[in-house]
Amino acid sequence: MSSQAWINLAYLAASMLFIVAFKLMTGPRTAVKGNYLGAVGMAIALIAACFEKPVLESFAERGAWPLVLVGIAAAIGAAVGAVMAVKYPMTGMPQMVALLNGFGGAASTFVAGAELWNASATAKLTESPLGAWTQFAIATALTGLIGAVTFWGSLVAFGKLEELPQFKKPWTHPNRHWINLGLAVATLLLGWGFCAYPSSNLLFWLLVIVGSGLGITLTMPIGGADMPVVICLLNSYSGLAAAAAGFVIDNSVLVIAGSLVGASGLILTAIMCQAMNRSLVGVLFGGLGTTAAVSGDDVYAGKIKSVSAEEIAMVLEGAERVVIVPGYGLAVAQAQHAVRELADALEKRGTTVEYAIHPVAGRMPGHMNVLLAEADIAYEKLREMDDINPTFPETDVAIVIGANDVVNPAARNDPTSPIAGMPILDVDKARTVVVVKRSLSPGFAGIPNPLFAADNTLMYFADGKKAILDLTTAVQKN
Amino acid sequence: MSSQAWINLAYLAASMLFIVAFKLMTGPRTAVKGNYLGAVGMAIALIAACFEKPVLESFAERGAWPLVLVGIAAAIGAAVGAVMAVKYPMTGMPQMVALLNGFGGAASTFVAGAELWNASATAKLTESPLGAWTQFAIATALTGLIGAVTFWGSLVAFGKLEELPQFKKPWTHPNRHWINLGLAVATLLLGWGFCAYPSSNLLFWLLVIVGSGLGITLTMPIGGADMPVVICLLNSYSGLAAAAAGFVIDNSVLVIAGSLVGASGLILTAIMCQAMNRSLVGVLFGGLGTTAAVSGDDVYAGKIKSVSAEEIAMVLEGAERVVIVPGYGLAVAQAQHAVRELADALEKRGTTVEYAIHPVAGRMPGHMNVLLAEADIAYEKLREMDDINPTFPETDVAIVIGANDVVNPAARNDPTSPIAGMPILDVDKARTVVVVKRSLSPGFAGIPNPLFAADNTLMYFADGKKAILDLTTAVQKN
Amino acid sequence: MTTPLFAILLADAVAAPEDPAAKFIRLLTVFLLAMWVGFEVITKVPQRLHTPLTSGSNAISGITAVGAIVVAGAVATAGYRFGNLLGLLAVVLAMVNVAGGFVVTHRMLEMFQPKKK
Amino acid sequence: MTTPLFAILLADAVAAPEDPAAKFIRLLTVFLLAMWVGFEVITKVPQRLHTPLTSGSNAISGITAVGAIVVAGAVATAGYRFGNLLGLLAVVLAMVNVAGGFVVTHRMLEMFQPKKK
Ligand SMILES: NC(=O)c1ccc[n+]([C@@H]2O[C@H](COP(=O)([O-])OP(=O)(O)OC[C@H]3O[C@@H](n4cnc5c(N)ncnc54)[C@H](OP(=O)(O)O)[C@@H]3O)[C@@H](O)[C@H]2O)c1
Ligand SMILES: NC(=O)c1ccc[n+]([C@@H]2O[C@H](COP(=O)([O-])OP(=O)(O)OC[C@H]3O[C@@H](n4cnc5c(N)ncnc54)[C@H](OP(=O)(O)O)[C@@H]3O)[C@@H](O)[C@H]2O)c1
Repeated sequence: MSSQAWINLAYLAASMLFIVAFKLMTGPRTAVKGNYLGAVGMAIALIAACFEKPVLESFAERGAWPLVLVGIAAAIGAAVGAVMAVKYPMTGMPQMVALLNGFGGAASTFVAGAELWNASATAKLTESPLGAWTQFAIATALTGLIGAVTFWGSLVAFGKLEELPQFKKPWTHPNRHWINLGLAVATLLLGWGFCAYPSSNLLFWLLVIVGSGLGITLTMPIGGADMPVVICLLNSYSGLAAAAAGFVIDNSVLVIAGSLVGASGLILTAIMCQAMNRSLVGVLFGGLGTTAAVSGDDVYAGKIKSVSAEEIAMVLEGAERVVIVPGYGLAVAQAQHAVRELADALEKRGTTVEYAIHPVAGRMPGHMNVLLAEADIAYEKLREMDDINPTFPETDVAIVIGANDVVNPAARNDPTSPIAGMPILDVDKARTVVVVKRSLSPGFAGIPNPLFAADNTLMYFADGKKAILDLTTAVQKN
Repeated sequence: MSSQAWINLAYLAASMLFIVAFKLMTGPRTAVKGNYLGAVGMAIALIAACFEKPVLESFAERGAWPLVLVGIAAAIGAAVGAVMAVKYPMTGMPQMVALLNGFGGAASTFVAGAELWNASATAKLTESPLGAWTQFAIATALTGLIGAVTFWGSLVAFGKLEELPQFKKPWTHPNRHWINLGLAVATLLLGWGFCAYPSSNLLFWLLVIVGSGLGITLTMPIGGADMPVVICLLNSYSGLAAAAAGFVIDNSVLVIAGSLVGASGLILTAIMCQAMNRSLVGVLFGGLGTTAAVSGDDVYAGKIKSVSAEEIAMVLEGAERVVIVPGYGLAVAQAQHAVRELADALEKRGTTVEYAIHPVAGRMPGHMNVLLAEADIAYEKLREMDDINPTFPETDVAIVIGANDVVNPAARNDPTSPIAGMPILDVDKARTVVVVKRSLSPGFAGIPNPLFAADNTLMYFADGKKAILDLTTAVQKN
Repeated sequence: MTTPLFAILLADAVAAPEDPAAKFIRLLTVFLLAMWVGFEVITKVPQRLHTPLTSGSNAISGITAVGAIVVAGAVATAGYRFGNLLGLLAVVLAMVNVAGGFVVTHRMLEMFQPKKK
Repeated sequence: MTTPLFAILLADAVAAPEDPAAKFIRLLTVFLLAMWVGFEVITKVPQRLHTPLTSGSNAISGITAVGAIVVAGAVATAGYRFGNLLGLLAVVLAMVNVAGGFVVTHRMLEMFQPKKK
């Protein structure tokens, strides 16, 4: 067997490991193993890459130093990545993923650019034409373009989620649709040109620049709260960019791994849109994220019952079954450990405590699960919407912590509501509802919540973490 | 784009159509479309094959007649297949599938043989060695071998299921395990030899002959009732043979389609073994199919209540909910239309009628569904085991028609029973059970059935079709 | 003596035939992926459709007809016509499988359709 | 007899062992199959593991590092070292993605494990 065959075999093994890794992602225990196997697959692929013919030739010709340089570069990258991954707080996962994602996209762009640079140099030297390679010109152009969009889009998403001051206000230039259109036309023209002159470095980098512009102008107007959809979409793009790069350098492991990631991102995007009852086009080009807050005065006037921690503790005393409903506010307040302590205190007294997790609670799919798992809350207690909704009528107290839209009964009752039709957690059916938040201000959708004015609802206005800590103390005192 | 590229594109389209076809097999409505798409995919692939380089070269050199010959051969084959498919009775589906399957296997063997013949001829003329092609020698050998096993194994299975006299008694030569071992050793030796001399036509055909022997000696000892497992396994083999042939001629549509079929056969085999609570090895090499019938005298003595059609009609009169449980005897008696009429008569009087389908009722997965569907019984009324089992306690009358093992409570109660642990339909929990069969003789597993002796069971001894027709008349008279 | 990457790709694509081992692995990749797709898709087919599934997949296994057509229609070196004959035989057998499989599957599936009385 | 159309097709077919278009289709086959596997497998991942799924798939998208290593380590025609530099940059970026992705996924999944108190 030739060395190329061995390398391809290694790539094949890596590809299969990646598929197994995704397959094992179906359960929290097996997922750990899946992640290991994914890493093993990656290691195999990277080592195999060091034995590719061009690398070996370079080794024979110039000695070890190019490979050493590669090793150093890889070590630097890996170290930076690992440190970021360990240091970044759990609440910032969406940002972290966005950032890593962007790097992957940029890498794909550079691979295509480097490949093109070398190829066109060779073509110039040997005077052999590149004319027949239309399909590969398309792949190269796509890689450059998608990579650039991914990188800049991810950076913007990162900025918005980190709430950097520059990104606070969604950018709503009146002519932005025209600007986007212009960039899109430029992309098409450049792409067409590049296919006609597939050895032109200039055209390629112009395409990358235009792509960068698109990445920014497309992402800037989207509200910070819609960023998770954008991140999943960009995640999918980074996979597709890798797959396209695989077409450029004729490498099946890039194609397979890239398309797996592409599929994963697309599925997550679709699931999220569905759970928010919005269309992808609406998220990307509509403006729900930018709607001015509707006044809730008529809804709330005179009907709000504000209570103290001690009063809630008294209500909880008689409760046999308590359901905790976390939302985005829990992540903001970083109240997950406090919640855990409250649940422990309640359970010590014989109360059953469960958690109701809405699919789009928080700002990222599975956001709440990760947060609560961080606080060592057992996986089995986190129950999904369809599973727990029927049990609310038998629930004594539902404690809503920093959640708003996902418990808004208007989605069910008011067909004119912007979130009409979105499936929600039916907390209003519980005997008593306790809502912990700082004010009456709306959540992501910017609409008032009739739940707060309901007869069986008690409002407890405070920062999430402080509120829960006080409540725990009050419960323990009783 | 070169013509080869177009051909490959056509093959790719065909492959995708095949996957879509399988995907659409999930519902009875979409399945019809799936089957069409599969046929379209096949047509595309076959047409593309006519433009392959060797065919075009032959066209250029020898004119149209070789292609005309191919067309005639294809037309003959298609006509024979279509006529068989239309003429064969529905009850004989297992045999029909076995036969078609065998033809596919034989075709793969011949493709590999022809390819080898041509290649070795060319090698001889051009004096170029075939030595480096070990992987392809393996693929060629595998194709020939698997194809031969599939063909002969399928023929034996066909003979057994058709109950041809020659196949009535399972073949139990005392030395059969030694014979099989000898053939297996011969296979390995010939395979090894062929890899060493990959241009030897002689070794290839010897391998095919040994494979034919294996196909026969492995299948002959297996009881007729176990044939469905064998058929699914052979179905899987025929797919794998096609995939192996794809390796030989470097054709991805053969590889993809072949592996889809291979996967499908393996899954069905596994499901069937599971539902019978037996291991695949047990089915292939054990002898449950050949066990002598255990006497049921102690079980049945004095406890059997034999009744007439009129008596049953009276019991049915008061029934609100009737569940019909079909088994292999229904297929033997061809009583499906009669059952339909009985159900119509009952429903006309306001009785709810449903059908409980055990996964291995009959002699083939889904056998009962096909039979009852033939009699125009609505798909929705055929309910699967796990779905209908909880409803038996609320069922007034369960009518068991030609089923035996799948309603044997010994599987649940008696841990020493050969079928212990096999999931069964809990008909014994119905208020009254009516069992229609010809005698007290056992079913496929060869064991007595305590259900027949239960207090709430009434036995109605007669041929299935006659019994149901009489019963319908009695019901209509009331 | 510089042999940059693209030149190698070019050489690979235009001049040198793919080495057999690499070809084998390429086909193995396709095989494994297709097997996986098959497992995922087919485990979702409900029990009640297993008989049509068997016959339908049976029809698709007749894809070997593609190979049969190529060997049957290929140029035979004079004196070596036996290969073509084998190919023709394979065409007949495979087409029985194909046509029989699809038709019988259709026949069965038709029975599952709700009919007007 | 040889018709012009067939002659052209023939010339085409004889020309190269694997021409770029055929290669493209070969990769397209792998792409489509892998996409399909991805869809089937990933739709089975439960909602609660979607965040680790995102970061894990993110890590795998760093596979582009393979391409980066090859372009970074390849022989550069004298005077055209820019390609290698780009490659090195790509290696760094891709490795941040890979290492960061796997580590952060592991960190998250560890949290889902039941712990002894
Ligand atoms: N999960 C996803 O993947 C995803 C993706 C995109 C969009 N979304 C959208 O995000 C929304 C998620 O719903 P949600 O109910 O979780 O959140 P939400 O509707 O955005 O409401 C969050 C609430 O938390 C409160 N809050 C903020 N900081 C707090 C703190 N420190 N302490 C206590 N409370 C605090 C806020 O009220 P105060 O300011 O009064 O405290 C706010 O009303 C949905 O509309 C969903 O469509 C989700
Ligand atoms: N479905 C599959 O894929 C598959 C595959 C392999 C094996 N199997 C095995 O096959 C068995 C299927 O169970 P089953 O309950 O359907 O059948 P069974 O246990 O084989 O019993 C069939 C019964 O039908 C009666 N019968 C035969 N001809 C009849 C006629 N003309 N009229 C009335 N009754 C007639 C027979 O009793 P009389 O002779 O007294 O009439 C016999 O007891 C299971 O043991 C299963 O494991 C199934």
